[in-house]
Amino acid sequence: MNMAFTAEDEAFQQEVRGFIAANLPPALARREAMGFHNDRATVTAWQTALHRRGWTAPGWPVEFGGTGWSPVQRYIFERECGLANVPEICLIALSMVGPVLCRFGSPELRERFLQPILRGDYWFCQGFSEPEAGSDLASLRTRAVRDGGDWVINGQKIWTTDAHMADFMVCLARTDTEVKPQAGLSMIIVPMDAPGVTVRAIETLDGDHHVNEVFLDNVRVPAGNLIGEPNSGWTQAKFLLEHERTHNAYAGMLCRYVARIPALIEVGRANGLPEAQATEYRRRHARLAIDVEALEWSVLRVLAGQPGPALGAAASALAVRGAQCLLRAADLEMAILGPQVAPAFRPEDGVPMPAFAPPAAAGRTTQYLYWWAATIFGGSDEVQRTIIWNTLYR
Amino acid sequence: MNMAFTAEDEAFQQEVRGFIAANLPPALARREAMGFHNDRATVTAWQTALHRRGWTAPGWPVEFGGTGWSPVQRYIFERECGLANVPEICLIALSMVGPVLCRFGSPELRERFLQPILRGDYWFCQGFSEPEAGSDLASLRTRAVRDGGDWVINGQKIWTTDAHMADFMVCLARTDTEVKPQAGLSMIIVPMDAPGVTVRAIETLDGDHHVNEVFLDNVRVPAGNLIGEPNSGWTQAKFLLEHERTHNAYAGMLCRYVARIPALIEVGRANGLPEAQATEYRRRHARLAIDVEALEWSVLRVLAGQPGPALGAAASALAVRGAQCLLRAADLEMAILGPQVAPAFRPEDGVPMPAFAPPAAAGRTTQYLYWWAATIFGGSDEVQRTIIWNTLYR
Amino acid sequence: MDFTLNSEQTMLRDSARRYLAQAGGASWQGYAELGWLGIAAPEDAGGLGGGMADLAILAEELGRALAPEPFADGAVLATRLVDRLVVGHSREALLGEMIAGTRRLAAALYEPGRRYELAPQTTAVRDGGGYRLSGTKVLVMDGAAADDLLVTAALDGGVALFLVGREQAGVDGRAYRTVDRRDCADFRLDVTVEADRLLSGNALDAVEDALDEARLCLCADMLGGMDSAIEMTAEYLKTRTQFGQKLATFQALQHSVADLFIDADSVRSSLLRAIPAFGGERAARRKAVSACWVNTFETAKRVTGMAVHLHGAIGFTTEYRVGHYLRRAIVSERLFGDVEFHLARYMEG
Amino acid sequence: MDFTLNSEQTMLRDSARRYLAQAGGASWQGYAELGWLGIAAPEDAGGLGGGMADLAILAEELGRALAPEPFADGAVLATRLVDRLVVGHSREALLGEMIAGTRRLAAALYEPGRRYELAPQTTAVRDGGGYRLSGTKVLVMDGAAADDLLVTAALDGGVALFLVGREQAGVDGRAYRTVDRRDCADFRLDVTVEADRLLSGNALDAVEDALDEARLCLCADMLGGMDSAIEMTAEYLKTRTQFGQKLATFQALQHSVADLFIDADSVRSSLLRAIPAFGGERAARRKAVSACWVNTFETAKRVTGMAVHLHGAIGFTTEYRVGHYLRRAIVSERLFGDVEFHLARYMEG
Repeated sequence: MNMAFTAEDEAFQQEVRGFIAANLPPALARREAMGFHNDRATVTAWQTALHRRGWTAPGWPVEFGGTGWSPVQRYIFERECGLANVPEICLIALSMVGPVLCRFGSPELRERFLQPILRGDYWFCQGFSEPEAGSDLASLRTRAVRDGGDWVINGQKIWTTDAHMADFMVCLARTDTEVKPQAGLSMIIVPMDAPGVTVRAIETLDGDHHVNEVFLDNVRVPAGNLIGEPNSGWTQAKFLLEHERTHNAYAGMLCRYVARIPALIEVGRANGLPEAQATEYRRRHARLAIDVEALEWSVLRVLAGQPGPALGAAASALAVRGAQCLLRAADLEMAILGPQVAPAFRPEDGVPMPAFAPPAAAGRTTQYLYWWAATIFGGSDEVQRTIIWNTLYR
Repeated sequence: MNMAFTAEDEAFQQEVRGFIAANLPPALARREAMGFHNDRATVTAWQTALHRRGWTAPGWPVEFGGTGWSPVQRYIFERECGLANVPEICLIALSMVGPVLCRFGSPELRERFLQPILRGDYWFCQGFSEPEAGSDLASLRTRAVRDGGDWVINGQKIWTTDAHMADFMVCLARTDTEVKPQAGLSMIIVPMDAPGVTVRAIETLDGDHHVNEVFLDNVRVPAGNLIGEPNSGWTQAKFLLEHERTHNAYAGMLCRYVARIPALIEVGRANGLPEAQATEYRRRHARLAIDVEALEWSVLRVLAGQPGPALGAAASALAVRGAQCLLRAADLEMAILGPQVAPAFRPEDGVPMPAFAPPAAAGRTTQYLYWWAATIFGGSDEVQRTIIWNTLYR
Repeated sequence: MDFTLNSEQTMLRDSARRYLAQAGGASWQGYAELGWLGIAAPEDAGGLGGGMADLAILAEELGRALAPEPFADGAVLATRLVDRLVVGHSREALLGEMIAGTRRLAAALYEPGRRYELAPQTTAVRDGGGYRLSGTKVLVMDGAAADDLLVTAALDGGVALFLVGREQAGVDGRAYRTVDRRDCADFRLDVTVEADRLLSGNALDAVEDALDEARLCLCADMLGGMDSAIEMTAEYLKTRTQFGQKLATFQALQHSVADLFIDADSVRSSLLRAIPAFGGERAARRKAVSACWVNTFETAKRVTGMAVHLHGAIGFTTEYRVGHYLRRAIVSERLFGDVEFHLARYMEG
Repeated sequence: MDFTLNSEQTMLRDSARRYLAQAGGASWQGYAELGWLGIAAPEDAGGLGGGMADLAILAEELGRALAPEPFADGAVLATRLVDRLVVGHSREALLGEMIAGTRRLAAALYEPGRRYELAPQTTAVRDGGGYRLSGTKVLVMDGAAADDLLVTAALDGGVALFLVGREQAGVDGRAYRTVDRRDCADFRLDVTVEADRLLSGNALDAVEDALDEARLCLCADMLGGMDSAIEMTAEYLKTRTQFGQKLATFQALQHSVADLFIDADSVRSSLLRAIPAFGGERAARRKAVSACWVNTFETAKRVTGMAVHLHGAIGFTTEYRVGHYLRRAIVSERLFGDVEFHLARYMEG
């Protein structure tokens, strides 16, 4: 056992920190710190810098443009990005579609998509969920029927993150209805500007636009857009969902919260927070910090593949605890700022900022609301608990 | 709506308080305050005083010796008993068997048992649970077979509270095996000194002796000991279990905790508890007090039969919250006293008291351990949640 | 002790529930027509003279219906302040207009950087025959729609309450919305008012008393919201299929819903315990209100959040109703003192 | 970073688990024969020179097995104190006897009414060629079975550590048992010791360092206990039938068990995070140990308590094993500082 960071790890941490400081546009970091999600245009400069450095895709094999980092280095990178308010760049393209193409895609598909994804030219959305199939992919109804050299796709997707700014959807569709439900699925790349694709925005509780409904009405795509063999979509989808098994722990984001809350308590003190309450909030912060440190080490254990309880169970535990910690952190921030978090802050949509709220107040409430969604991302807490029971105890 | 105590209620409260002050032996109260359960001999003086005053059986119909109190008066009595460290007298005889006999018993059974129960001459234990049937009474295996003028009983009971000091068991036994499981049960009074009755003590985590195994080996009792009609035991058992539906909220006990914790914090302060920790414990005490006040009002609502959510669901909610509050209260007391609660205190069994522990420390840990059992008494929390779902939402 | 609604209360509850179920939110004028603006006003001024129980019954229904108009602030807090502090013949006229919905008043109590402190930094100084008020007021619910503001200001070492026209020169308002889309405003005040606009030179107790009534209304509002969110959740689980089964057949989900009931039922008890405290002495009432606030808002966030969670993705959309209860909970908690504020107040009492 | 046990560690874990599964608790002499009393002792004195990881691996197995002998206190705390503070030729002899199990030492650090304060009120004054010690020590784990006590006392403004024979005149012991039936004692001291019994005049840092190792051993002990309690619970649910179904088929119970795993897994991470801190600077180590303590003991009570609960009535009996983990948890939490003590220490760091 050697569970400490090595000197090389620490040098790498300094390198990452220096790179971010030199390349991350301050306006982008400010907006990210408030918790407002960044759209595609605003993150381009950052993705370009990352791509120049070769750091866009830590999860890809080196030969396709991956970084070749050790698990610890990958974690250090995530943590530093969290601490420095680095916004996410297209997660679905880089962390899901890319690895699937590297593993299952034809040379043509790789040739056509991987470099543009790395550069940030192609954004993807993920067409899995449907109105009648949330966590339960076996019930998908979207059909793709072969017609000459094309697939013709009909169906409806929902909760499609970033569909309104994506170039392509990786669409899970039923290509064989004669076999058992899991066996007849395929993954097909659909250009979002193809005729028959309609995107409808869904507003979420945080007042923002992240997710969409996508209607596919006789959408015709070339046969070569199907990834790998027909009817192997189930395997690919499982690979994709498991590829970033520690993502749902939100460790980087949690480190950000833990790091900034002490200063926020001082902001609160300057705005009338009584000392006795500040003491209570410092206590809650310490308790949160302890749990987040444990969570970080859990992430490292999963990344390092520590033997012991099955990895799948540990990853599920991470997802549940990550969401709990996020809600505690965001709730604590709201509590510290008190009445100052009641206003709806949307600096860009014309609602004026209230006179009395410090800049730190913007986005605190909406981010709290958003984290309730973390309790279902990537499988609800209930699904995770069932996985744990089935893996370890059944 | 009139949800305040009336002047009459307040006068009654004073009356109860005065009665307890005048009649409760101080040694008994001290022992009860420590959380050590009192055995039969030690509570006799108190029961005699209660009986003299006519207050032994608040839950019985007046014509059989009940008090005729309003629901609020019954609650006031429970609360004052809790606050004044009044020990429980035989709950099973007074709160369960008595009401069942009043409702279902023959004139002969009433004549024979009710007065001795009121006087404290007859203690009962409840022979329901069996090794293969805990919450699930339909699976009971103990058989009673008619043989001339007797019932002959064979079987095994477990978790039988106070069997070692009871005069009688109210035994649920199968008298008909041809019908569906619930329909073939009867309730039969079994003298504990009958040949074939064997009691084996079970030690519980608090180090005390509350519960027993009881073996029934060809135990012969007269046919008249069967309560009501043969094979009506299921109805009687349900009546009995529901009769004291607010008992599992432990409101009186919780009021006791809330009332005494501030002084315990001062004991802690005198024994090295840092002020910052004391502040945190005061905060926890306040939070507990708020929940206990709510619980008290919930008890009053159930006792008064307030329309609204079905009473059964509200009673189940009470049982769950009562156990949660007890554990919080007892945990808080342990935290306040810190290292002083580590020793096993059994003043009577020869283990000397440690030099350093204040008298208030005795029993704090064992009582905490005991309250974990409150999470299963009268149906586990899980059973209660299922009742709530089925009652209100299914 | 009797927890049964009397016949007027039953009628109030049923008619409100029926009306709100049809009308959705209802407008201020709608409130006036239904008599709800007069419920907190005394009978001698044409009101209904409702007690705390009546206010809570209506507030619970408004919460259930997610009614956007400010009942606790507008119809209770402002009305009670006017009732208690305005003297002379203008009192009945003012209350009459408020009850009719033709004149709206908003209480401007809080100031920047002071959280829930009621001792104002806004000052009032004598100026000719009147007073000059200077200061900033924030988080004035419904401030932009109000005709007049009830403004606290420091005067001669006491806390004075003034009635200030919102459109008067020197009243500089800035309207915005809260996270749950209620209307709100901040005000810079540098304004001279006539002498008769001073309602009281020593208004602090009256403000605290009226606030406590408004606070309990917000607790009742949340209780209605929680009950509705739980019912919606149970219904949703019965309609939604996953993995070939109705969600409602999963025991873990059943138990989660049962836990929400257990929590919300405790809030109902806190509320029913606080209502009779309004008939008793002030210290006990404050304690009971703060206890109710702490229990309500700690619970409300968890219950409404879990209701959202149990709905899955659809719960997070603004098109669907359940998430609005969560938004309302986290904003309401901050309107008249938050959980820690009230826990401290409870412990002082 | 590598979380894999090396081959010695794997052997240590497997052999300990196997031995304890057969032998149940094992005696102090058994510990000695297995080499466990030497694991914390340096190699130059005949010990194994084990690091924090090795100690934790063994402690976890002892916790799993509910071993009653005081490993964290006796084999770790006392050994480390002697290793660090005893100088000269007596050091090796003393350590040798401790490793062999022929001489047992118990640390007497705490005093009545002082909770976890390490600055002693027990005094040492020079008395002829030696020292006179006066004071009271409490909660001395294994005190009655020890040959010698390691006693802290105030001397010349510093914290001195003395080696005091338990049977010496003037050492008045009172043995008792803790709630989880471990042996414990209090001591009134009014005793003169020879000069060479003063091990250090400035022992506070050494005591804190050794305590931190013992603390982490107790955390590991609890982790082993939690893991075992969870496994027992899952197994029990699979065997027990209620309402015509195996308990293990009830989803609510499955999810409860999963929650216990989630909680205990977090404790494992806290432990694995604290172990390498023993290679770094003192302040960071203290923080990491206190973090682990807080997480461990808040979690242990809930996890072992829920394991008892999920067993139903049988879980509450002393005949059955699972409840003993709960008893051990609530006693262990109080041996070297409780949750609030360590949370405060974490926040100071």
